[in-house]
Amino acid sequence: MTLLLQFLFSGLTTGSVYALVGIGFNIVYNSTSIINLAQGEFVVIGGLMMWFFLEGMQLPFTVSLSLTLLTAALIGLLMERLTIKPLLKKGDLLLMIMVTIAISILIRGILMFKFGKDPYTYPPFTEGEPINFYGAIITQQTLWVIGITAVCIVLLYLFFNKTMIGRAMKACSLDVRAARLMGINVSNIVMLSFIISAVIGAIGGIAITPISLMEYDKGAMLSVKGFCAAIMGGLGRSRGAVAGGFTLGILESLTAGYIHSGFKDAVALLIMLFILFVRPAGMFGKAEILKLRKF
Amino acid sequence: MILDIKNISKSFGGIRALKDINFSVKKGEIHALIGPNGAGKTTLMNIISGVEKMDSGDILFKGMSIKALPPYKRALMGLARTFQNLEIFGNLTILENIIAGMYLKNQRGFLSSGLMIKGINKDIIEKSSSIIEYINLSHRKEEIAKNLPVGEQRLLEIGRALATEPELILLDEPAAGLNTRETKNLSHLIQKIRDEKGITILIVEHDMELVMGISDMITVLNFGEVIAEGEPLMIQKNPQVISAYLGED
Amino acid sequence: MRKIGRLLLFLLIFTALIFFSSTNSFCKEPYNIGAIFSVTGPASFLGEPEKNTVLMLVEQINKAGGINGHPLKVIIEDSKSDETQAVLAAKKLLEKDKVLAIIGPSTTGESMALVPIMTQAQTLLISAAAGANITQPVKERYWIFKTAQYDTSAVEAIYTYMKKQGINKVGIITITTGFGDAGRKALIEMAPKFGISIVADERYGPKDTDMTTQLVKIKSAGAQAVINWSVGPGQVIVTKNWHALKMGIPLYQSHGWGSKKNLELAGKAAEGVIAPLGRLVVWEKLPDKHPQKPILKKYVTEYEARYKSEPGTFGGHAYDALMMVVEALKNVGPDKKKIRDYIETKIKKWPGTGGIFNMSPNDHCGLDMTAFEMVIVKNGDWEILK
Amino acid sequence: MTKGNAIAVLILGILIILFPQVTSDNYILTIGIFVGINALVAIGLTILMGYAGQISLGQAGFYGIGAYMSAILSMNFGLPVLFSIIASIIIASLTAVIIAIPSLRLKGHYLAVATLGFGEIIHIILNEWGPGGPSGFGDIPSFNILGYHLSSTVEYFYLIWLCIIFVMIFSLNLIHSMTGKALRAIHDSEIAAVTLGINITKLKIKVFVLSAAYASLAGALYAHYVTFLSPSGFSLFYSVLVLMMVVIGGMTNIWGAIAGALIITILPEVLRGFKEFDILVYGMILTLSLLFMRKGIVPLVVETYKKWTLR
Repeated sequence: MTLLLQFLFSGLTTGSVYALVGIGFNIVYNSTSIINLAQGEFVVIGGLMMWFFLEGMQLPFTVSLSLTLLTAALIGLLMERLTIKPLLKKGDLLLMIMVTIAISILIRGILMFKFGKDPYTYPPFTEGEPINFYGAIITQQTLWVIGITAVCIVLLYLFFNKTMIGRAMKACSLDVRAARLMGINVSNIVMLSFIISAVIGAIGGIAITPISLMEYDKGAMLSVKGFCAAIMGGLGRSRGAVAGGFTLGILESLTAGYIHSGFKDAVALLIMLFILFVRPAGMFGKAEILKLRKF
Repeated sequence: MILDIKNISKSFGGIRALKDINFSVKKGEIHALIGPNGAGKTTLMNIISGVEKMDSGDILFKGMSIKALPPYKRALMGLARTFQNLEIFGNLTILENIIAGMYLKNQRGFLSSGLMIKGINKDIIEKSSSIIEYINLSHRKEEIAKNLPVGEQRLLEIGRALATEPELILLDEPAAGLNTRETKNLSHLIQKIRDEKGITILIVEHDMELVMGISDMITVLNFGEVIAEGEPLMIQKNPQVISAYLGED
Repeated sequence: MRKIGRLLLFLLIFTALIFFSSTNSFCKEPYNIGAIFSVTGPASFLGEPEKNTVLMLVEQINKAGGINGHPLKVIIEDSKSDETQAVLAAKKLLEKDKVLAIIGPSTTGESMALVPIMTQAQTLLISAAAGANITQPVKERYWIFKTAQYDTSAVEAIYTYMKKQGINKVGIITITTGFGDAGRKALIEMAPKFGISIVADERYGPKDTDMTTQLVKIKSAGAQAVINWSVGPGQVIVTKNWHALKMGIPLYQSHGWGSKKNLELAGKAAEGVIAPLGRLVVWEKLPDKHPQKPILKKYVTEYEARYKSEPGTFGGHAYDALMMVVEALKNVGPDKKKIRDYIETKIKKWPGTGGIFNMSPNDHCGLDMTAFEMVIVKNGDWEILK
Repeated sequence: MTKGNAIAVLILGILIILFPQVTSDNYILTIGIFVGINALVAIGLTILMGYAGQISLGQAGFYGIGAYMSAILSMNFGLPVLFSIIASIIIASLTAVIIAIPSLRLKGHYLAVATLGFGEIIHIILNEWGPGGPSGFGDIPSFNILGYHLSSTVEYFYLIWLCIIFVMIFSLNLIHSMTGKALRAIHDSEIAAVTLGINITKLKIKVFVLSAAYASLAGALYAHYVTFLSPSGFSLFYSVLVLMMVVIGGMTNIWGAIAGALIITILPEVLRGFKEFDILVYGMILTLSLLFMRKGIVPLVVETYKKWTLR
């Protein structure tokens, strides 16, 4: 029982980051139908920039945090304006996906140039002893990661359902033409979606770095895992990505715990494939939604 | 009878799009399917060609049940169709579109294709060219299909259907987006196909002038049900049909 | 007519290729040595200090008048931690730069990929990687040497120390890369010889973020100690997880642990971690009469002054490899075969950064477990265990 | 095959024969060999993506199966290299059939992620069960036929480009045949294709298998050339690289595969001069070329040339 609990918490921690990356995928996907494979890079940007402001420049925590999020937002904005916007009119989705891969390589190059190849870390948000929860040992940072993920999910839910801009974004994801007719500036919505997804990725990076360290080339793996999470939950469904992310994290942890750690990635992939073949709309999605999507 | 529709029903998410549809198409006739928007005409076309599945009922083509067959096998049996929202092969030329249509009667294995044991021979090109002439698109032969105006794209779809050498063609709103002159040409072409090639035609169309002008038999659908069936003159006088078209609107 | 366009494209690219690849400088009779390191890619933590070390040494040697008056020229190629790239780099060095010998590559896989090429080209390779099969079987590795200590020696050092501590049951956790895999094999193979049983055998990927699950499994399997075999961020994450879980059993790391950076990153969590380390890391704590001390002092202080970072044991492997070649060149001149023979027969009791080398026709590495000291982390610093 | 393509193949052949005569530099020839190996994989993916409209992020898996199977069969079972290569192609093709049947029902992103999943599973299998595990294994016999060992780089260069000539002829024939028309029809409209009597499922599977066969041939040739294999070369990264070749070269033209392979393989070599910056410059070039040469190089060149002659 203690073992299981420990595995679950371990899974929740990794799952949190997958979920945040998965949500980022969905936000961009909903507004553009693009899979932004540079999504994982924002996690790295979050971790490394946070280190830069916090440890490198010795700024206070809140200042560092805001500056990091601002940087991520700016990079998301630049990425959309410089590369996605000019291509979006042409509507070649494959090309746009390739562009996001190229950009992820570019970002990696810039990060390596700036930070070198070493991993970085900074102290956990709160110092203190790990918590003993029915025999399972949980560090405070783990709780921070899970908590921050939960807060992000709630805030996003409120944003998309209670604010004007959020509703406009939602409308856009359902029917771009109708949204345009309603007077929504679709171009700005696309830009906003890139900014939000960048910020969410960065938040994940900021939270996880004290636990898992951060180095310039961690993004590719996170992109793949986050993508899997998004697919498992059904592309385009943010709550699905959350469930997908946590499921993926917990599955990996349970496989490592009960089967064999060498197979943890394989088992996660197999389950993802199974979901794809049996329910391509994701664990909770409806098949009809799929038909509305062009790609 | 070349086509028998038996008790076909279909619902989408709880809404019944088709309720217990029954009718038959006689060989060599031009049979029209009409009805107001949302009557379920295109759904029925999709079900007959096998692109969509039905909930219950049966389809007999040349006396055989085809309900379990995938669309490409129905095509093999001699069933061809066109699409309301144009499904031409946009990046291929007109000639290539027609050649693709001839694939059915000229299939080649992968290996023999790659080793060029049997390529696209003169015979195929000649046959395709004659089809293009038949649909009056010879002047456009080498053009990329997506650059054609809508009217010519509709003709191309008909030509492509002809290339499969079918016995029955389903035409799904072939006159949509055409001007009067083009519509007139279309009606001539449809009659020519029936008269010269002896191909049966099931046509879904909104243009009443066209329908009344060429059809031998008309079936009227409203809210997923057959409300009338008969020759054009009879249908024009049918009060139920008149109210369906004028009534609620 | 479109083929002319294609042809032009082909020609354009080929000429561009030829143009770019023929940028040789025209020194007066320099000795050309090749170096292939994983400067970028997953193994860049190895390649970076190796590259820096070589750059520094070349500058020093040439400032001091070169080798018997000949300037030394080392052409450094980045293998991007990829075997195909390593092969290409080796071909370039052999064919274009006509090098007398190659040092590197940084990883076992890349080194293995070069074995047939070097053998065919009859040119010396001194690898900076650890894998035993780089130099074994020696008969088939006539032209191949290496300066990194064997994994097996590190395992031997750990197991010997463990026996003294009365540890019989261990759980191992290894990274799924060539380094971790080689370590894992050595750990499993040598355990019976020491009467040690491996009760848990766990693994993790190079980019994994949390190893709690694996460690908990090791604990629950009844292990008396954990051995982690990896390089890179993985060893810090394991250390942090181990510390957070308060496992109550000691954590041993591989010889890849020897970097101050790891102590910084792991912070308090690293206290009590034990590892077999080359003397490079702990040179300050060596007795003055130790034959390696002067070399280590010079190398480490100069490196740190120049690059504002520590060379680590990996930089040392490149140091040893280059210095061996330089010594051979000094004594036998630019003759590939003679260079090889010199290294095989004349490198005896040769103090390097990695240990005291004793090359022989049966051993192309020349180091054993005495190259290591068992080191524990105390108060954020190393301390040699007796 | 059209006349233009026939002439292009002829020119390629002449270039291949002449190339080693012009440069005796083994380094450049070695690059040529790797360009060829990558081109083989890229040709398969071009047919799959550009002609049949199906995306795959799992080509590295087939590339890996080809390499590992051929190496294992020739090393451990003593099969002559030629047969081990053929056997490895058959094994990869069978695997492709098994993967294709469920995967090809999916579209777009879903197909991409499914093939990605399979590719990565193969990578994990190589990591866990492949000889030597993650460290890899060496001493694979080099290519030999009837007792004659190909030892020099020139011979290998010829061998690999000879394979490409054959593959190109086969592929060009295929795409200009009835089957090729059917494939392009599937690309433009699946629904129309199926109502024309084209069994799209079967055709898609066949093309998928063909692309796997090309990739496995490339893998086998790689294995017997480098004579050392480790799983790291067969990860998702390689699949993405091949995808990049196809897109940059231009996926609507099969020659694009060779152009793309040429550029992507040579680029890092050219960028060696940039040392640390190379990944930065590499990313920059990729991004810019995707932004400004959307259709890919070969179609762009062909179009520009056509426009130019029309004037």
